[in-house]
Amino acid sequence: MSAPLSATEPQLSASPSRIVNDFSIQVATVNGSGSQTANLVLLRSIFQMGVPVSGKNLFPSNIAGLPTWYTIRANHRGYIGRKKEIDFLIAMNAETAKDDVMSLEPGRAVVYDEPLKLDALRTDLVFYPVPFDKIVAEVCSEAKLRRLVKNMIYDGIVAELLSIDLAEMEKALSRQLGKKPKAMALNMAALEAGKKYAAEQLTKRDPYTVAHMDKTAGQILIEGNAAAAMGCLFAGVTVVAWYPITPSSSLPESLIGYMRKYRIDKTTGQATFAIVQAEDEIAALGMVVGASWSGARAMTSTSGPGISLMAEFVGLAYYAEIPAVIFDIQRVGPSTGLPTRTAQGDILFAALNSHGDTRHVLLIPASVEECFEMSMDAFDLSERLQTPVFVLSDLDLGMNTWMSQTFTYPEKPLDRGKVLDAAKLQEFSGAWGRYKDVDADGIPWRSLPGTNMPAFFTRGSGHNDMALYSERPDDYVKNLDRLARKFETARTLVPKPIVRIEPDAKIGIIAYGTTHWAVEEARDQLREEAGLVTSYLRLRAYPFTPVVDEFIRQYDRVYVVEQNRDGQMLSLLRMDTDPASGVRLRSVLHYNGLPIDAKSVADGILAQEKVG
Amino acid sequence: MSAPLSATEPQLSASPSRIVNDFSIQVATVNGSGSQTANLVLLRSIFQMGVPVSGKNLFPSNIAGLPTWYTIRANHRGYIGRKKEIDFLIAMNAETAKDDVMSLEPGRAVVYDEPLKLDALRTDLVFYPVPFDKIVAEVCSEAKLRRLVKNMIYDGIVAELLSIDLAEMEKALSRQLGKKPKAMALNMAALEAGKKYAAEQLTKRDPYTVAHMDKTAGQILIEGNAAAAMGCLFAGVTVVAWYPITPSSSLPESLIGYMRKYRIDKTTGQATFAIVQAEDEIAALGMVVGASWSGARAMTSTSGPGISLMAEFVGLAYYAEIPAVIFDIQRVGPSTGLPTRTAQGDILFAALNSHGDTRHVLLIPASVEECFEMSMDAFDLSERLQTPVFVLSDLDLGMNTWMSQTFTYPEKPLDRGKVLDAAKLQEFSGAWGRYKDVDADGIPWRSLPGTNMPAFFTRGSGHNDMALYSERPDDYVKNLDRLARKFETARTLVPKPIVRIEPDAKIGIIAYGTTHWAVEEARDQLREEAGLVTSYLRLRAYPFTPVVDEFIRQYDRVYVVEQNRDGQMLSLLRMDTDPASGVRLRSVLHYNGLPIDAKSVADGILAQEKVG
Amino acid sequence: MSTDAPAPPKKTNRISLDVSSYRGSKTTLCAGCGHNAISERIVDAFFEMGVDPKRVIKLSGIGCSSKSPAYFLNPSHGFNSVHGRMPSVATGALLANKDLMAIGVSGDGDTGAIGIGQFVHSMRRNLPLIYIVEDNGCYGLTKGQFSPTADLGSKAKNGVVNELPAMDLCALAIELGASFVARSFSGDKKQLLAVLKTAIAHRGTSFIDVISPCVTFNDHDGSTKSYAYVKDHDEPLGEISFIPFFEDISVDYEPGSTTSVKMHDGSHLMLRKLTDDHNPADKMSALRVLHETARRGEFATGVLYIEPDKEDFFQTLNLVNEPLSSLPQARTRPTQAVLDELMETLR
Amino acid sequence: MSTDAPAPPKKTNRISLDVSSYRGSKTTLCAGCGHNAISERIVDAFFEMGVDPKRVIKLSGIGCSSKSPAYFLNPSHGFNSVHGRMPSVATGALLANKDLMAIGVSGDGDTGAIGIGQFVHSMRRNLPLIYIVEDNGCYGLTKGQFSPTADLGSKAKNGVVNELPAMDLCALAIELGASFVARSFSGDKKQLLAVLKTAIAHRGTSFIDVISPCVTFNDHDGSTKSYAYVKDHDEPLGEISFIPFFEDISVDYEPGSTTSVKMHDGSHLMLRKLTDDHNPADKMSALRVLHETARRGEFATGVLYIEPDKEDFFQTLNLVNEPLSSLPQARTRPTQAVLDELMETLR
Ligand SMILES: Cc1ncc(C[n+]2csc(CCOP(=O)(O)OP(=O)(O)O)c2C)c(N)n1
Ligand SMILES: Cc1ncc(C[n+]2csc(CCOP(=O)(O)OP(=O)(O)O)c2C)c(N)n1
Ligand code: SF4
Ligand code: SF4
Ligand SMILES: [Mg+2]
Ligand SMILES: [Mg+2]
Repeated sequence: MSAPLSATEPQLSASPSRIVNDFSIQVATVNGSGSQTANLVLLRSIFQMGVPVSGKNLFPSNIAGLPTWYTIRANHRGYIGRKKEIDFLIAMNAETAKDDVMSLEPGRAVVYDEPLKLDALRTDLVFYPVPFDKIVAEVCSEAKLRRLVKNMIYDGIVAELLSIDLAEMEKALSRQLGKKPKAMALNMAALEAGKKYAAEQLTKRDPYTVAHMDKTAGQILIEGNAAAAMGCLFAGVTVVAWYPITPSSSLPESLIGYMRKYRIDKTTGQATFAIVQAEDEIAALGMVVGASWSGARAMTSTSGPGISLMAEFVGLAYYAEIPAVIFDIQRVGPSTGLPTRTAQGDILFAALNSHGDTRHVLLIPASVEECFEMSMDAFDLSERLQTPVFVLSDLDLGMNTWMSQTFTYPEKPLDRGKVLDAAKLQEFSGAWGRYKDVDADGIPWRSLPGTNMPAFFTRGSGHNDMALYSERPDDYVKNLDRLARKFETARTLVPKPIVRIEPDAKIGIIAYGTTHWAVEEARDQLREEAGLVTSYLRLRAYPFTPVVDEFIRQYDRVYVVEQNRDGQMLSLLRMDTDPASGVRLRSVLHYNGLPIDAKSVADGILAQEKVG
Repeated sequence: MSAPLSATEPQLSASPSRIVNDFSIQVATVNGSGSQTANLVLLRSIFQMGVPVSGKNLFPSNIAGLPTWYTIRANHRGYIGRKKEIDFLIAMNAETAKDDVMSLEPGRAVVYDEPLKLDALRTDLVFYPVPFDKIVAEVCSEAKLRRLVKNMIYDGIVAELLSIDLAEMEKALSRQLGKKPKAMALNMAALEAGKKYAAEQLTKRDPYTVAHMDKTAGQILIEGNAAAAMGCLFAGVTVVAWYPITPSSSLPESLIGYMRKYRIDKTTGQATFAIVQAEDEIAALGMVVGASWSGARAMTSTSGPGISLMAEFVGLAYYAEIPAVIFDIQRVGPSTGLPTRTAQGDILFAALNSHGDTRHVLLIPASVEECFEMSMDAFDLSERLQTPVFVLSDLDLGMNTWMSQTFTYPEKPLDRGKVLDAAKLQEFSGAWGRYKDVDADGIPWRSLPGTNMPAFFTRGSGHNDMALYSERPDDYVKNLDRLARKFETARTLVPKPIVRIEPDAKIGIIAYGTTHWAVEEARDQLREEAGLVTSYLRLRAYPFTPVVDEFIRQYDRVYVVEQNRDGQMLSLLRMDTDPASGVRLRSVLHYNGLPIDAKSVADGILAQEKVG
Repeated sequence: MSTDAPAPPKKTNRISLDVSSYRGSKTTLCAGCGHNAISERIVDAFFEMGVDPKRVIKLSGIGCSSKSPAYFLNPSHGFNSVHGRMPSVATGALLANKDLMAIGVSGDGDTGAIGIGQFVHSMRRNLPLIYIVEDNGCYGLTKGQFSPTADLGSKAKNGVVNELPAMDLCALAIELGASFVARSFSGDKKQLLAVLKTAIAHRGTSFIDVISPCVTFNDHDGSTKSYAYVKDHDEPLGEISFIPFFEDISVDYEPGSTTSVKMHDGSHLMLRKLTDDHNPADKMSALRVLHETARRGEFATGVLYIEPDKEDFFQTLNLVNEPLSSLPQARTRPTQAVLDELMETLR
Repeated sequence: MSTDAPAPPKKTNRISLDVSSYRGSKTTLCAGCGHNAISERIVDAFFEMGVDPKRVIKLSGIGCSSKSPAYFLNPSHGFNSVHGRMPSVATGALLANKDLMAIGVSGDGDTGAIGIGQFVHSMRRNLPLIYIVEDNGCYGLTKGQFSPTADLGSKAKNGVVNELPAMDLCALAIELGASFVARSFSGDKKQLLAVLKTAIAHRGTSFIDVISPCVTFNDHDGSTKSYAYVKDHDEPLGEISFIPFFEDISVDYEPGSTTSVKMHDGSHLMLRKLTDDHNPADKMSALRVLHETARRGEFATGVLYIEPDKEDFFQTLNLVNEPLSSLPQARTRPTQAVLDELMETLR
């Protein structure tokens, strides 16, 4: 999980004139121009050379023609969070080229489309003009294909300038194009033409290069949404109801792909699952609630706006005690906000979702691996606790490409929770009641329709523990107290935080989700550049477990780092942890819609440490 | 506002054998039986005798035939909160009669329908059997009217037993039946028959009596929803969109009555308002948002389930900065919970409503007078701040009958907020921008369609301060920071808390809304019965003003008393007030769906004071 | 309209249960409420059809009508969900277990107002759901406000006149593709019973709008949903008789005046026409009848449209035969090999 | 289908504005998107009708289509609201200021899926709103999933086949009481322009479903919403010409083949029929045409139904003549005397 702190090869980045495997490449283009293939080939080829990478796509909320930036970070220490500075710019978009160039730090490199004449803008950068149209015309006769092929040319240029093996690019390319010989040939030609042009016309004047390493052996590249979909596949999900929304759509859509491939009964050709594109998010969650109520493993996936619309059903499911797995791939608010920008802004709304007294279980993956694992946890917890469980991912994790060790096959069987069967009914010897707390954990036993078990009538909170209609004050209180007890049980079942205690740490850091990557890197920066040693607790779930209190108590100042404006997790901590420690908690916030970066974290902490 | 602490007439309640003007009467019946008239007549007649009263209806979630309890409290000290114990029971409902009788404290009185033979149940109560059917048959020839008229008979009985002037009852009755001489005559006959029967057949053996006082001179009796509707009328509301829901419906329905009477243009007979019963709560708030956007004073009214459904629009209105007045007449959660039970359970959900970073202004009336005033405040604040404002009332306040001094006519004119006009446009000298913070209070100037002012395009958060579409990180941050600044401005504009500092107080109490009445009474109980002096801060709005912090700092233990399970306001205080004081805050909670009573508050505090 | 009582039910039905296994809890609705009569017909229909109550699920939204599932079929699981959302909950419940038989009860507010979106989309899916709207033209539980099915000009108890056109849920259901659409009246025992039995026999979505007067808030003069008004303006499309598959009585009838519809389960629906111009197999003719009777202020009751063999949503989704809810882990969690294969593609 | 270009617009219109006052910001939609063509026609229609853009409000939900209000009428206030909720926002905006002219742009997903409830209820109210659905049979902005107007059997780019029946928004609008209902095609400049002008002249709700191909996700073979397919299957109901009230040209026409509809503002709509069996004043005939053409896999385009003099919602509510938004405090806050009177009743 955490970035390997050991084995940083100093010799590599030693000479100032050469910066090896530690830089970021940004491709500035417009969406719909087909640059995605070229960008993935670039990402993969570096990855295949054993160098840790990450790829982040910053795209607009439209379909084609607006500025898009794809950023690849290569880092020999394994940092895969966002890096603020761009080291190597590939400026393909006339509209943004000027701003893109002006925002670079001195000494950085720029590959650009010759006619843009960007070299006139600054003298402190390394410029590589490339006549893309001329080169593409030579390799591609079909005019209408040129727009696409053009992109492979910059891959060729970069291969030469950063000394990336063409063989690796070819390998990566064939993964994309698979068995399309014609397309392969055309693109390879473009790659080679680009490399050739660079070799003959450009003289390397920037310090950046890629060198073989062994840091990615056996690792994979995947987006969080695909990883979560895989988790659902292996969780044995049977009913999926969803409504399209960015950045969630690719989760159910990946899942559809996996299910069609692996969940069709070999003999009959029939599906062991039902996936429905509902008319909206209210209906989607309604279907999930209905399906869970009659015994399916059911889920939905959405983003903030969907969570807002689902609030009423979430409250019903909490009180009627019905499982429901809800993925929230967070984006910034509100509905006509920036659907293609990332945030951790739904923490409080999800934890307290719906009117009346409610508290919900949240699982918060930080990595693609956790997207896979927590998807399975979510179903087990939701059925065990008979309550909705939110998986709070975000756009950065869900839609961007992350490096990870391979996922491990779940050894523990599915936990379908307390479902009444003949044997259990025996034990009750006639005294079964839907909402009786027989195990003193707040979790009652439920019966499923169509199983010949005793039936009951499902309502919100207006029932006694036999599930009979009741408006009696004492029944209502009993009900609410048991639900509170059940939440205490949840506290013992949710994934524990990951804690890194440094003996000589003066301060603590708390973070969660994708913020983790920036924090990991920032902790190294703080130690190495400011001599500030930090301990670190990464939250993975709500409700909080006791170790959180213990951690906070150990430090005078605990910085809660998160990607929202209001310090939402800090608020939740103030609400739910020892009030005596409330004073220790401080916020470091990042909420401009871009993934948080290490420098912002380090600076945010140092600024407050200075003033003490 | 607060109950008069002075001038308690000791001589009145001196003799143990006589308890004057300090008891509760409960009428146990079934809904749909038409007892409402009789109950209001009983309430009013005591009120007219100058004795402080309150009337609370505990009704089921159906239309007819289920148990209903109407409780009238008379209290010479002016306590109008709920009293836990019932002193004088009128048992008309065979179904609940046994439980009703068994739950009484010894020495209490029971009037009952003779055939029920309740006197067999206990020996430590005073029983008054009454042959209702026999009596009613004599006064009412029409069989089908008897069910109704029967109710007036118990009024007559009670008039005699508690020495309530029949003249006052007649006066009260004529208010109800107005100019229906036939009905008047019939009901008066029933009243007299009841009184006559009691005089001749029953011997007074209980201590309770009503005696003339002067505590209600010039006061009124009204439900909170009617008072709020009046507030909206005088706030000059022009567009109302609503969807029926208990306990909110009577607010818009009262408003319809007032508007039809007072807001029809005398000359043309045309309406200066539009009231639309929408297809659901989403549409209702959508209409309000659209109407406010084009310059109307617009509102909706709902309860918890509606708030859940409105969440998406609430977030849009927050970010797009559109006024919207939303009444939430709180009931217990969830949607199929107990719609006819009261709670203060939507505090956190309303304050943090919608996905993404949001914070909303809450106004929390404790009295019918505040329902009236805060309705006007809500529109002024919402238009001034260009943001949604929630008025959080509850079922107890909204649907029950409360005593109050008469409402005072608003002297300050409507505040329509920062709306661009020709003159203001001049000042901008061409540089107006929809989201520019020219006044450094976070509040921009808006232009209205159809006013010949410059137009702009309204979106969520994806805009710069000229309201042009922008996905730039810096524009987004600028926007969010200004919204946060605007919330700080709100802090200076919302109604301040009411603070009662007692010099020798050891502890503080914080409460809000209807909980106030129980707290007022409980403070007297604590002082008089336990010698525990308390200071008291009543919150009236969110965001919190600095005095809240000051108050909390003064006491080691501050009890936050509220009507929900999770201590929602305490959580909000932990989030938003000085974390150093977090430890001082403790909860006293009441969440069984009934209005909170003084004894529960006092006991809750004493229990914790004992353990220290 | 037809008022002759249904044939007295036998002591026990074909699965040897007596009628008590089909009853529910005591109603808490007003005495005389149309909804209660509908609950009684539902009890009769399920009893007479010999449906195993353990196979049935009862769902509803919120309203007086939506309370009624508690008043029939006690041995069945029931779900009183949220306002206007019965269709989505029923959809999910059926997808999880295709062996279940679902009856959903809603109201004209629950379906016509807040729930119209879910109504529209459930009609398109043709899931085996008996969707009943207990239609009283008002919001009973919230004390009588007009609902979207209230007729233009109909008067409320307080004298206020409804100013919006009524929405015809049956016309919409037909337009949207429901495979069985009928309208009936809570007061017409015989017709309602036959319609309900047809719905039980039908594969796919049955939409039934049952006019069901609200005696407390909408039964006065000036209301077009009062018992009196509906009795006077009920226009039955024909005599309906239903012959279940397990009673293979061969009835002979004059082809001209009577149409026989073979249901998917082998039952037969016999329609003796009173009006010639209506063909229940033709959407346009059903819509025409609805428009014309509506123009005359009448309610056309009976079977409006039926398409017995339309593919249902389970077929569309090509589900396995077993309920998804009962599939063992072995069939829902792929093997280690699958994970390895997937990982390979990502290396 | 008719393809002759519209008459070249004059330099300035009757309120002496030139066309630039009707243009919007540069589109960010895909080159060739049908929605862009519709925006252009909207610009033409408002320019040629000489509508004051300051009186117009532009509203939308969310989607590519819902982005388009930014691409016409820059001088008008615009509101890009939330997904599927344009109708309620437009309703509120109009209630606040009845002098405004509202054009709402939605998509087939925005209206047919999440927004179907608000669509249904807005059709019933007949508020003066021009409600345009830019109908491409898919969710463009979320990358091409099927929408509820996708035809049964239509193929997605990835080969997946749509398995649910298409919903016909025009048929629903007619059924629900919309007073002007038309269908057009983004590629038919002349027809679309005439339809839009009619909508501008119409008092009450105009519902216009404009087939508007998505070149990026739904323009391939197998799609029934591709340019090619729509061109081949467009069945114009007739030649439409619109004569605005301010151009009192007396056109003579053969009564038989041409119907002239007098609009509420005095304009005239001339319909030269191609098919005899359609009468735009008769709902049933409009529904029949829709059902028949749909069965043939064709799109009937043109004016489907029109009822020029139906009471609008402002009349229903009997609103004062001034915009509610501009009423002074003196007319919205009752006097002290009123409060005293109210208090008196409560003493
Ligand atoms: C979200 C939400 N809004 C409003 C309500 C209040 N409510 C309960 S029932 C009802 C209408 C019921 O009318 P209908 O469906 O016709 O049923 P009926 O009582 O007439 O049988 C309403 C508005 C609610 N429960 N939930
Ligand atoms: C509540 C909510 N759910 C989902 C979305 C995501 N979303 C944006 S546009 C859209 C569909 C757009 O389809 P359509 O209305 O047909 O417009 P088109 O892009 O095809 O023109 C969806 C599902 C959203 N913005 N809000
Ligand atoms: S209020 Fe009307 S609908 Fe509700 S139970 Fe009574 S009669 Fe039936
Ligand atoms: S994706 Fe389709 S609908 Fe959206 S802009 Fe492009 S072509 Fe138009
Ligand atoms: Mg109803
Ligand atoms: Mg579309």
